[in-house]
Amino acid sequence: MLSQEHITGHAATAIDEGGMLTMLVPALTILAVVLCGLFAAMRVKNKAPAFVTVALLAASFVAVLMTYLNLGVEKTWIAHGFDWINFSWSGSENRKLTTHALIANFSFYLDGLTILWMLFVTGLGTLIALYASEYMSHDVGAGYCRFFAAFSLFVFSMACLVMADNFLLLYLGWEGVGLCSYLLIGYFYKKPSAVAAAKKAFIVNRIGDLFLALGIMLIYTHFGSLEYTTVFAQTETYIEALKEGNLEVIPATVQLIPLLLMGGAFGKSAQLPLYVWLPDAMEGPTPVSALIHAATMVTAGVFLVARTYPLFLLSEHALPAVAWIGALTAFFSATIGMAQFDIKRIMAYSTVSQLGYMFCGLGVLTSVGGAFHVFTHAFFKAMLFLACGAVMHGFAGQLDLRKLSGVGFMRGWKVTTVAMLVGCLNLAGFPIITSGYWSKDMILGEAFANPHTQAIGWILLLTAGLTAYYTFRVFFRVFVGPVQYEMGDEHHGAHEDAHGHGEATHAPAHATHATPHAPGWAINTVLAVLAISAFAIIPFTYSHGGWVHTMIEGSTARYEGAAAYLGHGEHAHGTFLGFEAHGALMVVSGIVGAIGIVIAWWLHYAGRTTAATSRADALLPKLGPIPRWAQHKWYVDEFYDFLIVRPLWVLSNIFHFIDQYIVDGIVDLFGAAPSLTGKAVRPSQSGELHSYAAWMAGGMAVLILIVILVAT
Amino acid sequence: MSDLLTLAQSGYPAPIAGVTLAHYLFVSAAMFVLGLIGFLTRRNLIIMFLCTELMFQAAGIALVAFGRYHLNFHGQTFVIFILTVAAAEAAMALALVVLLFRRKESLNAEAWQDLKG
Amino acid sequence: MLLTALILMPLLFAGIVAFAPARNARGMALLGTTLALALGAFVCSQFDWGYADKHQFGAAEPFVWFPALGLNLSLGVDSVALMLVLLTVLLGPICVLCSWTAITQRVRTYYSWLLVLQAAMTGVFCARDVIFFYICFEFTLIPMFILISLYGSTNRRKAAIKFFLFTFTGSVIALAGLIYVAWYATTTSGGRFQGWTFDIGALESAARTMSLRQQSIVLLALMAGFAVKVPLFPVHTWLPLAHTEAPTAGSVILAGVLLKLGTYALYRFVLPFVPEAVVEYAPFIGVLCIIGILYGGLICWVQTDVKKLVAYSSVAHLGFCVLGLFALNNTGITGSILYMINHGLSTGALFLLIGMVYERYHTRSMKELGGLASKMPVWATFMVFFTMASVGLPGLNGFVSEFLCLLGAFQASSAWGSGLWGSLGLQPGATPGDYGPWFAAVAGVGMIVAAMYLLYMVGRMVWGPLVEPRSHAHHAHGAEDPNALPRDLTPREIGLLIPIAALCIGLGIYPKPVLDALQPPVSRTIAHYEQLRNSPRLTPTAPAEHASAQDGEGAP
Amino acid sequence: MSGRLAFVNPEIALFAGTCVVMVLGLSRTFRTRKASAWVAGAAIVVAGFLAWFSTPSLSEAVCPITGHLFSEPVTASQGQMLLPEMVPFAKTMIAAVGLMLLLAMAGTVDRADEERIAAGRATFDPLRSNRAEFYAFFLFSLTGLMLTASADDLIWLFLALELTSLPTYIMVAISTSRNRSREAAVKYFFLGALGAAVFLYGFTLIYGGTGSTNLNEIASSFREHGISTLAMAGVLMSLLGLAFKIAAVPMHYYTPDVYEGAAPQVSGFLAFVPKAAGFIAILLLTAAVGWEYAGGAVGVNSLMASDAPEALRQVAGGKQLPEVLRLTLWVMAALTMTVGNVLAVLQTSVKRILAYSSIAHSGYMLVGVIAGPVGDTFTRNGVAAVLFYLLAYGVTSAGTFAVLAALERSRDRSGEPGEVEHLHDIRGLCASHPALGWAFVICNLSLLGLPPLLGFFGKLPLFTAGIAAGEIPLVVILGVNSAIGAYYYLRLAFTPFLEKPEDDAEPVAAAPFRSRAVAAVASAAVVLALSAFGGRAMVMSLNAAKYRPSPLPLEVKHDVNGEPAAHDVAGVERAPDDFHE
Repeated sequence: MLSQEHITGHAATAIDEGGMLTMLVPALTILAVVLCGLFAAMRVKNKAPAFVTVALLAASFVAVLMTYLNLGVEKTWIAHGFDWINFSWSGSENRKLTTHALIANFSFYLDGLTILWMLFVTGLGTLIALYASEYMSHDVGAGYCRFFAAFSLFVFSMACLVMADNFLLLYLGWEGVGLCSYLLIGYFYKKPSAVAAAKKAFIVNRIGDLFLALGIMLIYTHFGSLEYTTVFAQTETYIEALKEGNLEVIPATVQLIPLLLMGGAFGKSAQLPLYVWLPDAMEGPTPVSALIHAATMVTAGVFLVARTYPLFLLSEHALPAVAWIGALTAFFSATIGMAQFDIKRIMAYSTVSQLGYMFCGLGVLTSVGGAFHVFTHAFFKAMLFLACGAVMHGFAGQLDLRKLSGVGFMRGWKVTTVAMLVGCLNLAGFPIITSGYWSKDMILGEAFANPHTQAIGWILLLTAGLTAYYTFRVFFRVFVGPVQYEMGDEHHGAHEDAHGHGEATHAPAHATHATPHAPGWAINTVLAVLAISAFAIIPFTYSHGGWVHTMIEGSTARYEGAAAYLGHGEHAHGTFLGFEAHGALMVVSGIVGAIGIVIAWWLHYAGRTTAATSRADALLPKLGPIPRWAQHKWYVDEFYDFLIVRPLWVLSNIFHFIDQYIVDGIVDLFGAAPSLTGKAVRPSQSGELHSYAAWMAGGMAVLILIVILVAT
Repeated sequence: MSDLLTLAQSGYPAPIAGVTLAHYLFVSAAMFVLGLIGFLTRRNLIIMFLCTELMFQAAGIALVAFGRYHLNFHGQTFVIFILTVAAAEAAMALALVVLLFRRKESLNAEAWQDLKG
Repeated sequence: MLLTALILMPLLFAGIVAFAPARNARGMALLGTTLALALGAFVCSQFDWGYADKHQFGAAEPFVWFPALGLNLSLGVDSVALMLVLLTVLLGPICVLCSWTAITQRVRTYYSWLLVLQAAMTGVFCARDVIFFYICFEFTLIPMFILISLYGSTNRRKAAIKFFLFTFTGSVIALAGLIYVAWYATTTSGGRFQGWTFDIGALESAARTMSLRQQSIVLLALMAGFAVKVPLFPVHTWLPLAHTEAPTAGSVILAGVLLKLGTYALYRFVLPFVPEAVVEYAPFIGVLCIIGILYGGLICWVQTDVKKLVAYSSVAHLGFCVLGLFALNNTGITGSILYMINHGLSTGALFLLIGMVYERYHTRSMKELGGLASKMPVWATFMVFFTMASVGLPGLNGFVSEFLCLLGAFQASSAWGSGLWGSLGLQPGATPGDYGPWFAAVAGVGMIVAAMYLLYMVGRMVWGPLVEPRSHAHHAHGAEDPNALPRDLTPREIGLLIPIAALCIGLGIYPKPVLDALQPPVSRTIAHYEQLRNSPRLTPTAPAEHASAQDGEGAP
Repeated sequence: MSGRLAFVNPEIALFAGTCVVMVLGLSRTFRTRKASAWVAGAAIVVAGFLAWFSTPSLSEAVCPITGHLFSEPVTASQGQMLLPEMVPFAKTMIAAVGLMLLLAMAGTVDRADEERIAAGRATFDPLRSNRAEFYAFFLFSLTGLMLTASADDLIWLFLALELTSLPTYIMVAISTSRNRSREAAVKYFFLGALGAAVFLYGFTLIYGGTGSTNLNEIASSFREHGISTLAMAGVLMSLLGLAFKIAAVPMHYYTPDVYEGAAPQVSGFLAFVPKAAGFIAILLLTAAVGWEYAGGAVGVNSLMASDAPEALRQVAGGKQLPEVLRLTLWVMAALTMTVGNVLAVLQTSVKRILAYSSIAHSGYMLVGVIAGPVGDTFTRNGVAAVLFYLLAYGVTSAGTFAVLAALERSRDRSGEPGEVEHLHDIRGLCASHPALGWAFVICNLSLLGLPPLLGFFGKLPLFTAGIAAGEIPLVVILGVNSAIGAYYYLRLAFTPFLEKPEDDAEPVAAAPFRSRAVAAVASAAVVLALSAFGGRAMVMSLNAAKYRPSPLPLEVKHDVNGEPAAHDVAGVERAPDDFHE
């Protein structure tokens, strides 16, 4: 598929002034953070933070775009910012002087993959910031600044993550986005559930981060460097050796690296078994869910795998593991998504599910498919979230699909509804006219095209049907049907009190939102732009990735060809029930999607008269406890709680007890030993002359006895 | 112990046949131990003091015997001083006992055990 | 001269504060510490970074205190000591400022002892003589004892006594170990030293010729003293108590500098003096560190007293620090030294923040406090910031050191290059040692635990619905107390947090100058170990030749 | 003969002073009576001066301090030759500490009488006055102590020890008019007599085993003929008897009761004078035996592995007391410091704490005795460590007890002013009596051994000498005991500073004798001064500890360079900064 040169020739790297333009991205975003901080300090009570943020993010987008246009994607460029963790020392090994260094600079590594990611991160970031300027307007004041500061910081971190030229800077971005995610999930900090969700997100991510950190350490230990260029240059030699059939030439350490990196990727991208934080993360404001927890941050894991693709190729288990976990996650979370009532949570599970697709794409050796799906998903999932957010915003936090119906027929909700429909079609993979269809199909086809991953293909196909069902379940319940609604019981903005009297503001806030209010210009604009672009990107990406393909063929995809030599599977020899896989799947996946939509129509739209009930309700009892289990997320949270959190809590208490009474007790015992000994000796000081004399005589006798016994 | 045996066998000169240094030392040791036992068992302050005198004089006997054995006068000289010191101590002891008796009308050593612990 | 001035300056001001009118005490103390800070900055500017492993500023002829004892007042700092001195002088004014309104009783006593404490701590880092080091090391106990037992909270006497006796007992045994080394140096020097010497450099070269058994005994003795101070796992229990009871400035100094005396002593004495024993026992010490990291961390998680939580977190954090130190490679030791500074900054700042809340609410219980973000947004911002620094968030200072410590432990394994860890490939990042990936992985779990307890703390204190102590709320709604502090932080409080925050960011995103400056001394320490590995000790049958061979290159 | 008398010049001065004091104290005029104290002080100063400048050195025919050359050659019969340089140092130290103790003694026995006379309720009755005797006894005891230091014969040693002790029995008895003092005296006297009988018998056996009472001759007998069992038993008994003087286990029982019963200034006297006498006597005896014996079963350097470098083993091996004595002293030292400390921890009475702690300090010093004067440096010379520690402890404990003496509570029924008893009584002392309070704090921190105070520099050579002698376990025990000691010393040191007096507490007033406070403050000042500039004292104690293992034959040769005699064993060389350099 790719020419030999692509595989063997290590892409040239160069340092160029043009690349320095990308340094504007972290600079501008940090500037935005600082400005928002200043606004907070100055107690600015208008929308200035939002507009500053939007402007600076737009500028970042332009900077990335300019870089792309200037440099192209044929070569890899290094843009050096400044030395971060960078030191060297000399030592001696076997009497030879050696020099070592640990270099992790604040430098950017620019190639197609990087720029692709940066384009949609900054682009979507700008749009969603614009959306948020209206969405968050009820919080104008301190909270507003906080929101946009964290938002900008997120883009900064994401830029570091994506553009890093070494693993440590990637790790900086990695944890940085985790921090922003924490801050933004916990934005409504008075809500205990939000605080808990934020904490959960951070901690679960940290588990993944630990694996990533260990992977990075292993990389450094093995390769002696953290910089991509050095590491990849060495992997080239391994790949060369592999192509000559020397499978045993790859050390076990190297084979372990991708497994560890995978741990990090699964944490950040919410895959089994670390996906549990993402649904809870919906406690955050919706723009956050859209940008961070749907479009960008959660794809960091995918990015990581794509970035370190050559390393993954070196282990025969790594990519299959990625594919299998992705497939299982996709299916598993789709089943949960089918049974939820909270529309944002449904979208969250669908994100988890779609991320599974992306990993599958990478796992079945179509990194183009993976990246393509990331790209399309970013647009339509952001759009779906933003549409849901508009609903939530308008209905005072109402998210229960049983309490909303026919929103699309209400005044002012047209744009939202259309956007929602476009998003749903994309997610469901409606054939031909949606970009989601093309990207998902690419993964499906590739899965079937490989005879070893047929099972994965079937799982994904089934999941595609489920996806179509639950997506349109939301659409049919909420946006069409009879007009009925029930307002939410909260106004999240009320938590941020501009006056400093937190207790007093609930009631009036509730009163002002007794009726729904339709989204304003900013929300509508953003939704419209996204809806259009969801279609607009089709020509760029149509069939086998198109533009996306050209973007990453120089970086990640060029290794796919090498995979053929690695025993990862005979490329393109698998079939779908005897038909050519890609061609057949174009048809089949379209049909499966359509079936899902039809079932959703039948169960949730046809003949529905109220918001709360539908035909599906009648069906539920026949399925036994399964819907209830699915609705309770298969009790995974409870399982984790029971298996990990509680034992740990008990253990901590035991430790605390041990520390107080045993460790400290022993210490205190040592401390008490003198006085205890003293108490034992004290009776000899009876105050009586004769007893003293007797003790003295006896003591002398004993002493002499000891001396005679020991010394002679 | 071999030294003692040697000493005992080579006692020179023997004023009384068969009485060697060892005999003197035995007497001396016995006196010392008797004095110690008396000190530990008696409660009367004066008797206790006399017991310490007994121990002093036990040393005196041994010194004289050793002096005779070594054929020099260090031992005898020492004894003179011991006697003097013993006299001084006796004077002090009596004064002290009188002082104590005035306070408690008793010579029992057990009357004085307020300080302890 | 500069270093002498750096030690004498606080002492001088301690005298002034003790006899000046009480109302001027805090001002004079601030002046003294600020001058010391300025002097510290000047020392820093005069330091020749090109020779960072040389001990600089020492007088050519050190003042001989007790010639009969071989005791000199010799001073000198290499870059490691200088960094810690800078940390000390930086925390000086901060401690004075954070006590500004909190201390109202016996003000002169408080500030003068605070200044004495600073002088003693500076002395520890500047000392080039073992006994002088020990004198300063021990003398820090007295001011701290007084600060805790006069200005602490309810259980202060017990805490102060425990603190004193615990560390005193350990360090007396450490003294015995150091004297043993000095004695050894004399007996094997062939009369080169007139009398005895306690010069660290001279002892360093002599001590390394000790037999493994002797080294082990010395290691045991030194660890008895310094592990208590650090504190390592089984001997840490004085720390939570002392921290909880100490006044804010006391906690800041305790966490910021006093604990570093232990790690610094490990770096200064244990590593260079007894390399063979260190190599022998490093796995054991590593295990203790890891137990400390996990055990301490989990205990934090179930605390209700926020100060105790942070105190236990120090146990966990210093576990990382010592783990890195005993990884015995450049990354590990560099990380460890950086950790000393970083922990001093971030944990010190956390104690400051807790102290500020305590000053307002007079409670540290997380049951009575919650959701303070809505009442004290500025405080909350700083709290979250320093928590993140403490968690080890990249971009802030904690990360660099924590990662380097873990990386050091990860690299340090003799298993690299054989067996599972890749017999085929070259592993340029591996160093010899006994730790390896498993140590790093298990210790790394501490990163997760750290996130658990610190976010638990932030979740209780900063986020969530507002909870205030009942008595306080009642009081606040009642009569207006004109002396009451404003609700959120005052400019003074913000002012003393900002430098720390700036340093946290600075060391987080541009640690390079510090890292570079640390390399010469660290490499010098490592060189002992490389030498040891390249030329293992001659057989015990010929120790005399070996000793004399070593003698040639001994003494400064 | 004048050369011989030169050894006892200080004692002669003291004795002359004593005679004058005894007479002056009987005077009917108050001023004359009062002058007795001044005369006593002058006698001590003169004695110290004489000790400092005129005591001949025995290894050189020169005074070690001034370098003055004595006309008459000093011969063997004129003094003990084992630790010849100890004499001037010890006597000077005795005079210095004695002067401080004297200051604290003001008004001890005659206060009530003088008050009555001043109030006109009584007239002076020489028969009833104790004043003269008290000061005389004080001087007698010091004389005995100085004589102990210059003893070269067992008889002399015995007499000197008795002269030291006997006056102290009386001083305890009359120090207050309370029953407690009487009780203290009776215990002290009777148990003291028992102890004296024991070491007397020990001396007898030594004489029996060697045929001489002269220490030099005993020493050479030991070296020529070995130590017979008889003699060894004698040395052992002597050490046990002398353990009473230094209050070492198992002869320590009297200590707390006597210290508590006596007036504090007298307790301070007891903490130094008998202890110094005991240690000097022990050093003389152990020096006669010598430290040149090979290690036994428990052995020097039991921790020292066979893989130690050769040079180290050479240095470490074969320098210790005979195993019997070493073990005795080892066990005694370990038990003494432990028992003293653990019992002190339990006490609440200030005087009792100090009493027990004084037991512990004896245990510390025994480490130095065990280590012995083997090394040529202060850090390795155990005898020098003991001597310096005696100085440090003497000054510091004098200061501590002087503070107690300078304070009083309200009078009890008998009209006697109450003493500072309980720890409560010294609460807030730093606020109410700053000078006394801080003196107390400083002295106690020094006793704790807190660097950089004098006590630390006293303990440090014990550590170093102990380690150099291979007594590592004992040094660790010493270290642990210092830590135990820290517990009660912290209480003592910080109760005056940190604690506030209870509201209903009876206030503590300063006693109406300024000299007691002067003694306290002066002691604290000396502690501080020695902490900073004690180097000279260390060198002097090192010179004083110069040990000549084989004193006979006794021709003291001097070559033109003034180099020491040829038979100095290796390792017992001159201190680095001896005056010859």
